[in-house]
Amino acid sequence: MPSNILHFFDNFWLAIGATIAIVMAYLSVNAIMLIWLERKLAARIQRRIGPTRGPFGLVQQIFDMVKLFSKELITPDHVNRVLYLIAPVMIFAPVMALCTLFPISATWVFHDYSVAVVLLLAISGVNILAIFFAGWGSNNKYALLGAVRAVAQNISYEIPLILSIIPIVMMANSLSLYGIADAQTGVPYVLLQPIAAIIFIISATAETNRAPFDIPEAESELVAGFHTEYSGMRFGMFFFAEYSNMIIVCGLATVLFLGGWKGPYLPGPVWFFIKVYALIILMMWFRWTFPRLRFDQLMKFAWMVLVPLALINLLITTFVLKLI
Amino acid sequence: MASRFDVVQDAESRDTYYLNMGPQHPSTHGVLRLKLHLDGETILSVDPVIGYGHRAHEKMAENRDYLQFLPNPSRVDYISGMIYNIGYCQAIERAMGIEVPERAEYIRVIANELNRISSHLLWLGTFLLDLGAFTPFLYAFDDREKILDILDRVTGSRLTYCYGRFGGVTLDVDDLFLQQTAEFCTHFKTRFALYEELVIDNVIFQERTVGVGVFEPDLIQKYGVSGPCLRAMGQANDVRKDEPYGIYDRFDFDIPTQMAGDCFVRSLVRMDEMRQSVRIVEQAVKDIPDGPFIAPKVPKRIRPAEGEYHFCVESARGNFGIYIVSDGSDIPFRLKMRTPSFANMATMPDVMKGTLLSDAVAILGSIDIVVPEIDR
Amino acid sequence: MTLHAYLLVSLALFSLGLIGALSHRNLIALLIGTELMMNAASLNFMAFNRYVVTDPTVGQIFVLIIIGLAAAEVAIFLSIILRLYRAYHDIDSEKLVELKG
Amino acid sequence: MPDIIVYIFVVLTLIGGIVAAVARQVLYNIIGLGISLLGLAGLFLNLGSPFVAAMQVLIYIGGITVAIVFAMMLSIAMSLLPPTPNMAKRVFAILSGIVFFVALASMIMGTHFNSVEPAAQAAWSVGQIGHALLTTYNLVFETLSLVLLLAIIGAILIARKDTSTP
Amino acid sequence: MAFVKDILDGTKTLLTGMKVTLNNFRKPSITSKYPIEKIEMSEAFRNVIVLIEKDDIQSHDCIGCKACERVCPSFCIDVDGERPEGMRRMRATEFKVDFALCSDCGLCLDVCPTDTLGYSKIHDETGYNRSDFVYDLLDPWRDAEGPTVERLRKLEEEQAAAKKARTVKKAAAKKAAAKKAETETSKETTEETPTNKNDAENNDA
Repeated sequence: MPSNILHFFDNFWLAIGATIAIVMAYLSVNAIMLIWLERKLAARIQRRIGPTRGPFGLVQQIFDMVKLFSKELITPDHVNRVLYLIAPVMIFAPVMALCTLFPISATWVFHDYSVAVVLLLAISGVNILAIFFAGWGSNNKYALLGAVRAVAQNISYEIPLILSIIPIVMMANSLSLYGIADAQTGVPYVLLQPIAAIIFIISATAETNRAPFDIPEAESELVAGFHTEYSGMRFGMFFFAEYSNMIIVCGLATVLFLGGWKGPYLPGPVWFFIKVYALIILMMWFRWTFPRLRFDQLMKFAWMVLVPLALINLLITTFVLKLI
Repeated sequence: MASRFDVVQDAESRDTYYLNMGPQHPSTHGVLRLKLHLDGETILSVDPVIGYGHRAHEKMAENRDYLQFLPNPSRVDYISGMIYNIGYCQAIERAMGIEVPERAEYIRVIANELNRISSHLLWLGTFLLDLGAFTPFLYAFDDREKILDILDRVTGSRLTYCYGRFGGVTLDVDDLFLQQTAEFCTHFKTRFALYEELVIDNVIFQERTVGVGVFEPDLIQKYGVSGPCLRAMGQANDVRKDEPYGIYDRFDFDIPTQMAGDCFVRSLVRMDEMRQSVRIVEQAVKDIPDGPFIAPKVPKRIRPAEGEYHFCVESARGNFGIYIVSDGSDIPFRLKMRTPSFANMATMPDVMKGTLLSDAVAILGSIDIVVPEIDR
Repeated sequence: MTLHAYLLVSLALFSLGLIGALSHRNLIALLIGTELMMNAASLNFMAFNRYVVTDPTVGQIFVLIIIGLAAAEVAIFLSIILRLYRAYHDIDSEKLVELKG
Repeated sequence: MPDIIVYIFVVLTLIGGIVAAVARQVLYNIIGLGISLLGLAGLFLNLGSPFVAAMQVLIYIGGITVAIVFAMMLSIAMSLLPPTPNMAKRVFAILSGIVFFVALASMIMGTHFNSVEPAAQAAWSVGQIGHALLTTYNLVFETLSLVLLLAIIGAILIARKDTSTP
Repeated sequence: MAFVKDILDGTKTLLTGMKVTLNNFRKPSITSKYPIEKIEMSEAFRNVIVLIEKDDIQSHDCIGCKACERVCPSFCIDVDGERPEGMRRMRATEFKVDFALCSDCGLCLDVCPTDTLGYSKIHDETGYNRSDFVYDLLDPWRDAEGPTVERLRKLEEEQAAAKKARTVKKAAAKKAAAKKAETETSKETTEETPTNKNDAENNDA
């Protein structure tokens, strides 16, 4: 069994403080690096150069952060102040909580929950409310439309997401992330459950509101969607949350389908992060290749394609597991 | 407290609301304003509000002589400025009966068709941008940049050309230009595969465009739809074939047509038009004769005889007509420009009715409007 | 926390739900009041499960069933609200006095 | 888990409940409900059932609250003006609530429960719940599935847009 | 199973699209790093007009005829010229272009009678307000204006002298020719045509 972070600290509060510090530091650095990665990747795909300040353009992100921090935080006059102010915090908080759930290696894990998968899905559902608060509180038609779309989309894609996880849970016979990763001896589940893996990565892309499922913030239709009215670091929080969410879903996919930390030669954490970032690069690749789907097509795709496929997959898995 | 929540209200009905798309909006390509009456995401009616980019080009024509108006037409449609500029020159030439040397005619055809390709490439990029794909935009601009470089060498400008002169063009083209053009044609023919694989064949692109924004046949009569939008409705209408101007009757090219009239076939028609333009350019480059590039004897004062003159050319967006009323002086009494974007955009209330908000963006992108051309 | 404390919290929640359900005229607020009362019941089940019953799964199963029922109830209730809104353009419980659909 | 966290959850639950009960804007009611449910989930966690806590968050906050929010957005008119408070009704409601609370509280405080020793934290597992659901409580489980199915069908039937109406 | 076939076909097109972007990912970048790499402007590049130095007078040859000012559609040229003392040729005293208004049409180049207008090669003018774009085209020539006028005057005097000499010579030749004509008519053509030709050439220059 992995060691709990509580084992390293005598004091409960110290453990919590340390966890928060580690997660915050990781998420900030991660978001900055992911923005850099996305820019460079997009530039290479489009045969541009991308950011050039500093070595490999890395300093550009620091400048951008400074810019975001130093910008004036505008609170428009017509907004619903409570919702408007609470939304950026609320969208970021669940992500932080979720980061603590992942088993990074066989021995590195903050806390191994027996129902971590359910907890992860549950807490990531809070994101929807935050997006809704942002859209409704902004009191702007574009923001409201974006929020409506986001809520509808997230509800719809949660179903195939969960349905694609259930076969994995059944095969691993565990709801704990550590247990699922541990159960994948030799063959990762992506080979045994390719359809579930595909459905998961599609639904995960939709859950994080990234292209081609970025209709809540479709810039050619809704200007900026639910964060139209936000400026400065409040907008930065949405930005942060988007990239941190990518970490969450890709981490989940890594644990569920790619065997978590397992891999030859290299130590566990290295393998874990290699897999996570490979999935993130895949999601970025989607984004820079495909056009955006229309709202009703998105819904149709979820309900007419993904859900039936996931259900069929679930049924087949059940029968096969029963036969074995 | 109550007033804070009344944004989503509409005077007549509580279920519907108005949404301003524009004048400052990422997908109206300029300062077009569409007043959308929405029920949820469904469009009940569209009210295009134009004139934000009005620059009084037609009035300007009444205040300056024919030569001084020369830079203006390319500003009307800055994306295919060459066609407008040369079209204006041709209109005056026909009015004055100026003979244009052979070589100048060929240069004009090459420049026009290159400009048409660059205009269509820009359309491809921005259309895909409207649909949410960013990468094809830059691929299209890569090719467009090559055209601009070629044209830049002889015309000196990259966007708003003032290359044509009454009776010819400003500068002769050299062998390097012809060689570059030929090279571009060979290169560009290989790029179609990329656009097809990345864009046209893509299932998401087809989902977004097939059956969306269908132009009903009665719109032709009602609004005077022209250009690729008309050809996508099965009408093989092209000024270059119907009433050939310049030397277009010498070239072998087809008019691509499609039947469905939706956003998807409009894209197909434009892709095919680029192929045809490449064909024309290749023939012109092969056949271009030697000789003067501007007529030796151009009257110093342009004074068309009293009367009315009409001349139309096929621009990248459709039928561009110039109507001149002359009172015999060297200043036009009235100059009217019939711009294709205006007519095509006027169909929007009929076409967009009942579609979704996302479709509105796709339709607007697919008819390829240039807002200064609408406003003039 | 003792069992009594949990029961008191649950009771307070129930009373708040009652106040909400009785004082509001908006149908959605009524629904929220009902939800609060159901959750108070869930808390009761959980508390008894922890402190009184020997089999620790029974209470949890009850709570799960309550959650499931609540979901079903909300689905039906909300569709009725939507229907009412479409018919009357209002969901004020005091104005909806006609029994005609 | 230190007691203070439990108290935080209790306070969350009660504050959320108060907001949900007395705020006049429906939106704030919903937020209050969400906070209250979050607190409840924390209490469930403390009562030794992370699974039910997770389910509470997943279904209540992620599902039901969002559904209510969605319904609120679709029937926007009511958020425009908070209905004028009917003072008599309010007073009556609060009074009845207080009376109810006092009566039951006195009853609870006067009752002695046969408290067994709290079972060990890990005495149950998700597997056990599943097992119980499919054996002892199978009838309840199946009935619940049927109810949910009927609810879905019913909801669709009721909320469907009439094509015949103009 | 049309449903399954649709899904498979759609997936295939999506994968093709991803293949295209991957292929482009592997190709080198085509951006030119503009401020670091200098970009060559083409020969015909149109920008703010300048006065070109003419070889024969080692200065610009603007005579302030205002043809460009009249033809300019944007009304951005402001020319003034005057006749220096005792000279026949005009000299520009003021030539201002408001480049903020210019539309790069090139009509001024077309109408210039002395062909002294051309395009500059500067392509990155910047400024803080509109008045920064009012260029005084005579600026580079002002310092040398005195000597230039002197040189021009000398040139003109020489020309005038040459012309005078020519006319004198012509008159003399005419006289001689008239004289000769009386005696011999056949020689007249052979002698007179060369001088006429010279005359014409001088006038053109």
